[in-house]
Amino acid sequence: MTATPAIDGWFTTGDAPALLGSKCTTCGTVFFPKTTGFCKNPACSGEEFTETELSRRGRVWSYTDAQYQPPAPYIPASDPYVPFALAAVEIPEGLVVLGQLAAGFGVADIKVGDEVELVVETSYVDETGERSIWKWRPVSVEPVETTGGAQ
Amino acid sequence: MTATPAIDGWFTTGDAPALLGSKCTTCGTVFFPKTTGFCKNPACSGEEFTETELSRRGRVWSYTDAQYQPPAPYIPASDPYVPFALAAVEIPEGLVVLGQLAAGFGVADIKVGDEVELVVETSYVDETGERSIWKWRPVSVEPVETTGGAQ
Amino acid sequence: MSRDVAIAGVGMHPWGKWGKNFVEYGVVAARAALADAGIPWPDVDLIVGGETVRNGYGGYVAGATFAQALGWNGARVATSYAACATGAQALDTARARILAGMSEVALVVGADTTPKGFLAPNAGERWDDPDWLRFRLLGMTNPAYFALYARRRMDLYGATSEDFAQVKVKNAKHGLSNPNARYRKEVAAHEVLESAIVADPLHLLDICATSDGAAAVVLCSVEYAQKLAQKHGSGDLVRIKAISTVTPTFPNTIIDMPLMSTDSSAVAGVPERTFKESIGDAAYEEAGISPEDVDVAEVYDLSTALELDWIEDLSLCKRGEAEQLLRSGDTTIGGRIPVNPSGGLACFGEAVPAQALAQVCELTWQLRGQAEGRQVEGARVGITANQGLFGHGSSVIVAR
Amino acid sequence: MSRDVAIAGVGMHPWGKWGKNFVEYGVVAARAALADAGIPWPDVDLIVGGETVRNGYGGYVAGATFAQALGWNGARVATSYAACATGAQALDTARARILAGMSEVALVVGADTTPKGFLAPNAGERWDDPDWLRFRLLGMTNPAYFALYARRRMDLYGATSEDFAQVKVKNAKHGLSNPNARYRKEVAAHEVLESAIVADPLHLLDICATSDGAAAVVLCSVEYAQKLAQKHGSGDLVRIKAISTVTPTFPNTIIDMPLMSTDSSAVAGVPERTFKESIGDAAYEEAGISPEDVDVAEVYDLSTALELDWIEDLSLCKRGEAEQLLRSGDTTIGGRIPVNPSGGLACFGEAVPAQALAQVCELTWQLRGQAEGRQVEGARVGITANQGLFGHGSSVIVAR
Ligand SMILES: [Zn+2]
Ligand SMILES: [Zn+2]
Repeated sequence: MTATPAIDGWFTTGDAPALLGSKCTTCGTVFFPKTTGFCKNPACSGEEFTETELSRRGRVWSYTDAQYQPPAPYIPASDPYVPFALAAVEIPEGLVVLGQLAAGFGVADIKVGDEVELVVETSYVDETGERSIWKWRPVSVEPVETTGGAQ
Repeated sequence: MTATPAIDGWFTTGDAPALLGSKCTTCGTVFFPKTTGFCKNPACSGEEFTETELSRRGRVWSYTDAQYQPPAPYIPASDPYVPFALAAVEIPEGLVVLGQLAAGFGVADIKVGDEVELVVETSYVDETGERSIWKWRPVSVEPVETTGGAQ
Repeated sequence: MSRDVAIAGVGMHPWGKWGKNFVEYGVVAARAALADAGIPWPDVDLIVGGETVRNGYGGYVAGATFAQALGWNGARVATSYAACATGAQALDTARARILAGMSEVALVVGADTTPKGFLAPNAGERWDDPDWLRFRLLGMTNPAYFALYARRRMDLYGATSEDFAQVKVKNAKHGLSNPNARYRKEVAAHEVLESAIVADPLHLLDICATSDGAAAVVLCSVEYAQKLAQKHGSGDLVRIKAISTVTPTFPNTIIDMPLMSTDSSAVAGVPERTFKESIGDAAYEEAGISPEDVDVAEVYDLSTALELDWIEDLSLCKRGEAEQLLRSGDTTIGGRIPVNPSGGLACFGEAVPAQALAQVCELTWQLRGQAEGRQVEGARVGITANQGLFGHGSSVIVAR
Repeated sequence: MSRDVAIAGVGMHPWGKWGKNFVEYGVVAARAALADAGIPWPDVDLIVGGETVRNGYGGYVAGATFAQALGWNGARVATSYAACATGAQALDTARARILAGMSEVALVVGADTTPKGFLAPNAGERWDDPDWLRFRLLGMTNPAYFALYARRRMDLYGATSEDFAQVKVKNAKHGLSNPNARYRKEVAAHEVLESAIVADPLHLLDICATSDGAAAVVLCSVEYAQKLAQKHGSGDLVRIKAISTVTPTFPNTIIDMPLMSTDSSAVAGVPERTFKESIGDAAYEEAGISPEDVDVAEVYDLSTALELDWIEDLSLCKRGEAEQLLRSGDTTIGGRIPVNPSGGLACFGEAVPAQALAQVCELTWQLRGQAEGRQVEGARVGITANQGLFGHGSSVIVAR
């Protein structure tokens, strides 16, 4: 993994990458992306948070794909554009996090409720080089042998 | 006058240039810039307008200058920037119209109530060539011998 | 104290792609609504504009822009923005001043011109703007969110692409003779299914277009409307019974544009109602009626599948049963609870600040019996629902 | 029926250049106002945001953005925009819902971050946007408009550059110990006069800067405030007596940003009052008081000379006599009618959606006797005035 994260401080890299959230030290509620200032639980007056790694596995809440190239500021991974899939994943911390599906996986590979695992993959190349982003990888299936994310 | 007007249909060019307004055929109110659709006099239900040349002379309502270069979309007339003066002029049709002062004139050349006359001068150069705009020229004084508009 | 205000007049500029300035659309709609009300513009003492954020400064100050275009008359002014719920928010602002006794006749106007293709965020790099980040980091477009909801219906409730297509077929039929609709052409299910997939499972024809359009509503106090009725001899008064503009309750557990995550329910617990359910619930409570009282609904069919979600969010049927309602013809004009008799966004296309007002226009025509060619017979109570972003949404209940 | 609402609490985020997100400023101000009121956030049933148009989508939906940042509590939401009058417009929306009995406690928040230098229009070519055209065709900046008004005062009423400088000297002195002011330093007249001329006759130090800042006001019904006072034992209630948000009456005969011309008075005749005069007049009428009743004023000193205009527009002296009022010390704290005891925009810099609320915060502190180091002794009635663009402007009257 030589790519630089596309955004600072949102996830770790390495063998077991994880999303980085905030945990309110008062009420224990977890937030992703990280939050500062005041706890967004209106019943809590907490103002301190610790950084916390979110669970790397979750279950698919829903999923789709992007068959047309999204507009800027999206930066496509390749030219010509290759569609990719997206999933909303519910993690044990009680929240749903969006992400693209790992390369090689499409909407045919998952169903609502399926288990997926967080990976970090190269997303695009900009003037600073390769930039990486978190993605969701189905746990029980192997990627199909195509270059794209859609079936 | 080989320059093209910086905006279409707002003024005539030639020896006796004039601003082009709309006159409501129902109530006779004059509008500048031109208006279409419904008459903006709330007491009038007119929907038709004729194009009308506004008076070429008026009296200074107030005046100032731009000693710093205005930001885009302003296009400076020259590089380096040369300040220019501006006047709000009350014309006999009962309205006040802003405009730059003609080249060579500055704020020292006019007072509230002074008479000015409409001229058309080159304003800037863009990819289509020289573009012109209406300006107000003091009637009773001669321009000073500088390149700029400010005193 | 009565919480009702009267709808004195409604009007639109037809939806389409006309290539003109939004101000012109708004003025046409405003004049139409004033003519419908029989109220001259100088008698309006409050104008509320639905803001458009893609039309320069004039769009940011839409209320004043329309006031100037109609001719400065000294009225109070306000401009509201709430994404797709903008029109309802503007109505609420007007209603409140009338009920507070601070205004008598209010003109509410929304108008927009919209670009082609995906709605994209404004230019620039904004690493703290979630609307920018979702595109940059994930390529997450608006249709992708709609597709998440659609796919979930399929996996959970057995919805099919054919069901979604049938929503389009129904709405296309409803809008056939609506003079303000942009698309007035029957669509067959196979045409939807054969159109390109944009975001699986949604096809191009499952997703609404963006349009130019405008809608305007003249509100007044019930007393003023009764005086007016004596003068003009109009019949039953259509009244606004409720405008719901609630925000979510923490935790907001359904992923919503433009966010990349939801709140966590682990500590605070799952709220009794989802955000969209709470929008309708607040409207029913304010109006003092229940879902069974509703005769007709205009809901925000940004996608065909979303219409099914809204039907359930408004409790017009139980969760997971909207497909059954559709299949049995109950949401078609003539059925138990006709949905989108105007043709909906499917026939209009979206014009953000005008849309929630257009729904109210349609319900007004329906309740007056003036919805020629698409009339829901005997309709006395109507409800609208609006998608929002960022915790906005709205529901308006009108009745006569 | 009483038209009063109570100001339960006020709060600010200090003005400055902090380089943070506007949401953070707004939340700090909101929490401060809630703490001042002794009302917990979950008890707020309406949040109204003053929109900022330079901070991405979150700024367009400021009300919802602040609601989310404070923690979704299910409150009703609204977002208002009216250029520099935004804060007053937001207050009016909150007041109307309270007076209509539809909300009990409303939180109104405005916050902004502002770029350096001249305020310029958003990027793009927009040949039908007057705000874009005035720059392209004439190079007409905001200070140039202020300069037109200033020069007219000089030619008509004999104002001098020294007078304008003295406004700055006075306001700088007023703001010296204001903890929320950005600039807290005495300024000498010669420093103003020696600063560069931006738009003749205005110098750099005659023109206010742009700042980051936030202000928040908690409004509630008078009944709710009285219950609260029993609980917290607070004293005299500061009430909002009027919020004027009128538009001009045709013809609008004073040139105003961003227009390049005025309406014509040839047919319709010159109106009885200029637009800015009508703003104050509507406020006095709504409050049922006259200019002589006013103890303290916060007016929009975008330029030093503009403060003099506003003093006359609010009828605090006759037309052309504001210089005399200034020279005699009557507008200084301790004088007959102190103007901008907070230090005004001269000490704060402009933060568009927060400014009209900041004025109300200051008057609340003044009326409560809490304006430490800048107290107008015995102040019981205060008025604000706000510049707007596009036919916006506002005036708020508070009293205890
Ligand atoms: Zn907490
Ligand atoms: Zn006319």
